[in-house]
Amino acid sequence: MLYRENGQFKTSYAADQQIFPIAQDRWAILGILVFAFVGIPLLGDEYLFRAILIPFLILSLAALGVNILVGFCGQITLGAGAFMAVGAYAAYNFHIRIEGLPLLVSILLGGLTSALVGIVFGIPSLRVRGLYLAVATLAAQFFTDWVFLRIPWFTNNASSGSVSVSNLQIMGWEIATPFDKYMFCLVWLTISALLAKNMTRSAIGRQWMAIRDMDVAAEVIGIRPLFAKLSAFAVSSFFVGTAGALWGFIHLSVGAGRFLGRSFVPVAVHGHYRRPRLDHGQLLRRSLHRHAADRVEPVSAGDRRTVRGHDFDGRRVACRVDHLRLTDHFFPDQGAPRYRPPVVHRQGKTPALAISALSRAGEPVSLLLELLSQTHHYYFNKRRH
Amino acid sequence: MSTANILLKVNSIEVIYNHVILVLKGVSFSVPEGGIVALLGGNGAGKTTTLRAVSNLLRGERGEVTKGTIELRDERIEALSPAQLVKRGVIQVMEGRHCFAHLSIEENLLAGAYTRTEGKAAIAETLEKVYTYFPRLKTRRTSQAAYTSGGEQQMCAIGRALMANPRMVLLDEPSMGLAPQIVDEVFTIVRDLNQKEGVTFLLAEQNTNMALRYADFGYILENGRVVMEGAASELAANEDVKEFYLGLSSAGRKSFRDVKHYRRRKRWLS
Amino acid sequence: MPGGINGVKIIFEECETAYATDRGVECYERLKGKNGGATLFQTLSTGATFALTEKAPVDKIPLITAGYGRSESQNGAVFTWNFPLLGTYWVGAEVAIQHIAKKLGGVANLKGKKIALVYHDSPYGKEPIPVLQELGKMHGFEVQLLPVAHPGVEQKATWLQIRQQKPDFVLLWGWGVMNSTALREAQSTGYPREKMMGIWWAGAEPDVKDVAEGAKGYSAMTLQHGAEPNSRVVKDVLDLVYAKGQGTGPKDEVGQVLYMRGLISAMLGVEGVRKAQERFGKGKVMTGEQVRWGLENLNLDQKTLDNMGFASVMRPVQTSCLDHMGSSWVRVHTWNGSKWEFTTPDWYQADEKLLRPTVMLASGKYAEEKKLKPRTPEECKL
Amino acid sequence: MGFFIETLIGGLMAGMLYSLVALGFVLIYKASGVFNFAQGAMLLFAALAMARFSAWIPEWLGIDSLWLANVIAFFIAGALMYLVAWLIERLVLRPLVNQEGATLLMATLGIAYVLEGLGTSIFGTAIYKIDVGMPKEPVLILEGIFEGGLLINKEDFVAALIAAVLVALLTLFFQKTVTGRALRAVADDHQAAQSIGIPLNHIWVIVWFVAGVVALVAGVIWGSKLGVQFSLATVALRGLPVVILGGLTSIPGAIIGGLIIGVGEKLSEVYLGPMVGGGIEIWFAYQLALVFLLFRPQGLFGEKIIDRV
Repeated sequence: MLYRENGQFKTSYAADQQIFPIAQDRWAILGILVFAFVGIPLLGDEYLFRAILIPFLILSLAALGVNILVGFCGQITLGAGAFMAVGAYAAYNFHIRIEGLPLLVSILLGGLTSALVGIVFGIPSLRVRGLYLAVATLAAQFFTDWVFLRIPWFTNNASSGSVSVSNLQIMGWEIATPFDKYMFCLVWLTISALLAKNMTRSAIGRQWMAIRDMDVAAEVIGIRPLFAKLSAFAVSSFFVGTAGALWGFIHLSVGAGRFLGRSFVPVAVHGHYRRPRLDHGQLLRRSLHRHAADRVEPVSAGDRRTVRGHDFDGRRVACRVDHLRLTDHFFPDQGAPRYRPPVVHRQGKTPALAISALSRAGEPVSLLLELLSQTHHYYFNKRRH
Repeated sequence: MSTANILLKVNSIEVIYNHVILVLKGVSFSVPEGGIVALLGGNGAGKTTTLRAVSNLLRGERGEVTKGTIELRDERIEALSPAQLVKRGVIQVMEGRHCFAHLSIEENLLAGAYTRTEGKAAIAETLEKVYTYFPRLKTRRTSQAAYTSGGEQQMCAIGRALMANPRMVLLDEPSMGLAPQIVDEVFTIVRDLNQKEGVTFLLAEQNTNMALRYADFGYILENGRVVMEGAASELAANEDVKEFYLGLSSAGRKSFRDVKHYRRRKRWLS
Repeated sequence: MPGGINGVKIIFEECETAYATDRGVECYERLKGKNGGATLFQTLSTGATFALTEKAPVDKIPLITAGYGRSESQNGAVFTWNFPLLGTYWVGAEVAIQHIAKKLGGVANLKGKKIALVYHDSPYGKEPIPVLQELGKMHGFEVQLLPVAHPGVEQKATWLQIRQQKPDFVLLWGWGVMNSTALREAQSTGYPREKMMGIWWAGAEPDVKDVAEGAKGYSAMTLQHGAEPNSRVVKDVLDLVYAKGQGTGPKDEVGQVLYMRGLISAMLGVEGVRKAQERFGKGKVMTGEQVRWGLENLNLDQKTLDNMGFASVMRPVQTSCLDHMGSSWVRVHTWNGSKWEFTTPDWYQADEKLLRPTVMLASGKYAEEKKLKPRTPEECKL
Repeated sequence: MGFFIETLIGGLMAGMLYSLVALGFVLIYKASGVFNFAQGAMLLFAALAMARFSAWIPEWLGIDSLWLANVIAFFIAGALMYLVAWLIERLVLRPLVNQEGATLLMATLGIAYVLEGLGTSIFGTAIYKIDVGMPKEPVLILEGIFEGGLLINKEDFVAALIAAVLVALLTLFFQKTVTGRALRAVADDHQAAQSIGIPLNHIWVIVWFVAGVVALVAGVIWGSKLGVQFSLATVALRGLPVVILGGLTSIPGAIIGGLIIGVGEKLSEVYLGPMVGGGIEIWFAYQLALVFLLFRPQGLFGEKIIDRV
């Protein structure tokens, strides 16, 4: 981290709840957007667009999806390639089987189909956790590969399993040149990122994070794991699916099932775990060169610090834990909550969290009160604006 | 405190996490051979960090001692690994017990003897000794640590540390999450060990009341600094300590909402 | 001797695709515009060929897929930019059945036989299926399909099935490590290697070398050439390139089956450009479109081939606008435990009368699907 | 009936080999809490080293005996695996101490790419062979009882035997030795182990080395079966359903899991495969593991995930 939020005080709920509460973040994002929309079109040549930037944008979109599932909901998945394939083939089938279906609708339908499939493959997550789940999601990968290879209907009986669509256009805008494709993907990614960011700031986003930090504890305070986990799977698969559809329509053809996707898994997952630590991140990026991981660098997931919950919301978790300890301290003889959830240790291990928690340690509110006030802040805020 | 028999001397250490977060801002204290010294203070005061700095477990947390010295019998120990420190007789019992959940109680204890090289007989002897101090552990010796109660786990953690035959034990919040009776039991055993085996204890506690009852000497930490020190009995009698750490004041119990309370407290935190 | 093709220097780029279609396509996209635009592509992968078949017409770049790729792309009227020169997998499959019939002592004896196809579960492996099924219907033998998932290191179940079903012959449409694994499994389940035949991708040295004696008796359909260490062109390569230390691969691989495949593919590309230059101007850089004309009008007779050093390596190739294949000759070679040997009689020719309708049907279907209008003979003359 | 038993035996023997691969995962996970995606790459690397050195050593030293060359090559490859373990500890695990499981998982992905790249650039990309004198020809037994007899693949049989012995040794090592207990202690709680003086770095080198040796043995067996080349690394994919079925932390789990997966996928491919077009064994193995997981989320023999709120 090059900067911190020290000294940036908020005086209203609105200021506290905005998308990027830290000024540097706002300016950085704005800068990147301006550069992407204005700078690159001025600088880039056709080769850059086609070979690097377009796949970069599409894989960023996939990484965004994986980020939601892994980073925000804590459900480790290795099946992203499968959902890309599902999205791609679904969008293709909608597009060719329904005469005159607009491109945008096809892609969205592809994403929705992928979301449905994602829910199905997300069901094991209700019981299976952690690395077991990660490996189990590979089942989705192998199964979808097999299905697309084996059932000719999905590929419109193309004996190779390879399909593609030509003459892409949206409301008269013919997406033909690499530049058009780049702009289309960029707009799509920007909107998706905004949607995702807002979703993670909302009630459902907080549910995901609670599940991530400790699902049993989240369940105890009334979050339904069924809804939270499956919604994360659905939303994640939607984004990954649209990425697959874009890959199939805009970038390349929808390749033979087996070869599509599998190599994106590390890229997409890597996209999320982009910088767990500088040296480690560099090691990964270098070694992932073959998978063109360099392309998944800056824009993608919006929030780079979610990996370990260092962000805005992660801080809250640490904070409410701290309140428990504080209560403990204020009522030493009353046997007030003495049993601290293990989450204390998990979060407490992150010194940054501990410190940020310190800055808030002034208000002695217990866990439930804090949660109530959180939701209250949220709704209060929403009503006012 | 006389300087003749100082076992551990910590001299204005500064600890920084992640290269940016300053947690200890010059903490100094010393522990005499055979004593029980308590580090007291609220959350985030730096008690655990201090203990970790001594036992060199900081590195795993991305923290480092950037200034000051830590001396064990006049030997600088900041650069040693935890394993080397254990061999020198200093061992930490971590906050939250940290038993090896899937090992049996006895395996937990035996694992504590990893650094010992005197052979099986000596280790078996120590094991018996631990069982005499913690008879409860003997009855649970074959059960998986994860399935024992919090108190048993705390005992297991302390017993495990004893298996290394230490001269000094750094005990981090032994009372955490335990029922008052169990806390009493644990502290009694700590005092026994101190008196009968001559083990030195450095104790970090939030439960000020309990800690001051058993310790000889205490330091109060706030915001990474030592703000007050003194013999345990003196501290327990101090008005400010009574109010801020024992929840008592001359006027009896008070609401924490009391504005004056905060104002007075502020002086401490500057 | 001037360098290049009539003095035009060749620039070539290569990508390691690890047989992954998406990487092949990515490579194509990356390179097609480089250095003023690519003149032609050699995909060396059936999967990539399928994916590029629709892109090539847009970019107007011919794809040379010598001995692999899409079998129905022989029909140049529909697949205007694909050139499966020297034969396709359908040719290979048809000859395999001819060879088996010969072993059995006549086509009539095929009746009631069981032939298993152990194939790489990919576009490549699936290519021969329609022709084999067609032939099965015609001659009354049964085709048993046994797909093997990529990369093919796990075939125990496949060979258990073979042991149970006891097919009379096994055709191997494998790739890479799948081939040697298949041969090893055949050995350890006791299936006679003499009854196994592979396509040329499964009939090169790396496929059998490490199985050595275990693969003895196994044979493969080469689309024309096999291992040709004694041919003049190989000697030329060794003298003119390797002797100067300019060789790129291991020297002992020169002249092996896969080396020859690459060499011939390169030669065909160069000859296509040369032919195009004859019409559009010698010493000029040819565009993709011009080279397509060249490739459609290739006429490498035996004399030309002999002059280039390909005597006894390959037979004449003559393409046309409607026939992008140019030759349907096949040889069968057999592994003797240490090297490939051609079986006698040497040459087989695929039955064009038999294959042509299948080609027309499949390509017609493709044209219909993609709403393409096949070229008429008149258009071809342009 | 004879065929069914043959399939069953084939599945069991294939399963034993899967177990060997799975064992590598289990060992490392148990002791360092890392789900090691680089296991396949380690296997490939070890097999490459073994294949190349067994070919080079007769050249260098002028040894005629294939047996001796193999033994020397095995030890050189073993030493290389020790070096790899040491480097991984030094360069990856140490800086990442105390990170979350997923972060470490990603790091092992990185290790996998580095090892694959390194292995092929040092040892070359051709297909090499390992010839340790495995019997190749099959034998037929019980010809009197079943028509046509039961076909036993001798190579698989020997391989299964080796795997079984290795597993037995490892179990003893983990349960009975001081180092084994320390390994298990580290597996449970890094920090606590550190606090009582168990040197983590040392333990990790040991455990990655042990996993490296397991990878080497598996690499020799698979390499002698399939030839040593790039896709040997994908063999590890067959080990994944095994570990989640058997439990990430259980050595017996890896064995039983391997047998179940081996038998399950062979039976499915042979009996169900033809109905749906074949090629189902890979995903069937994963689905099978998934079904088991639904009943026991920690795998058949995995240690119970213990949560207290």
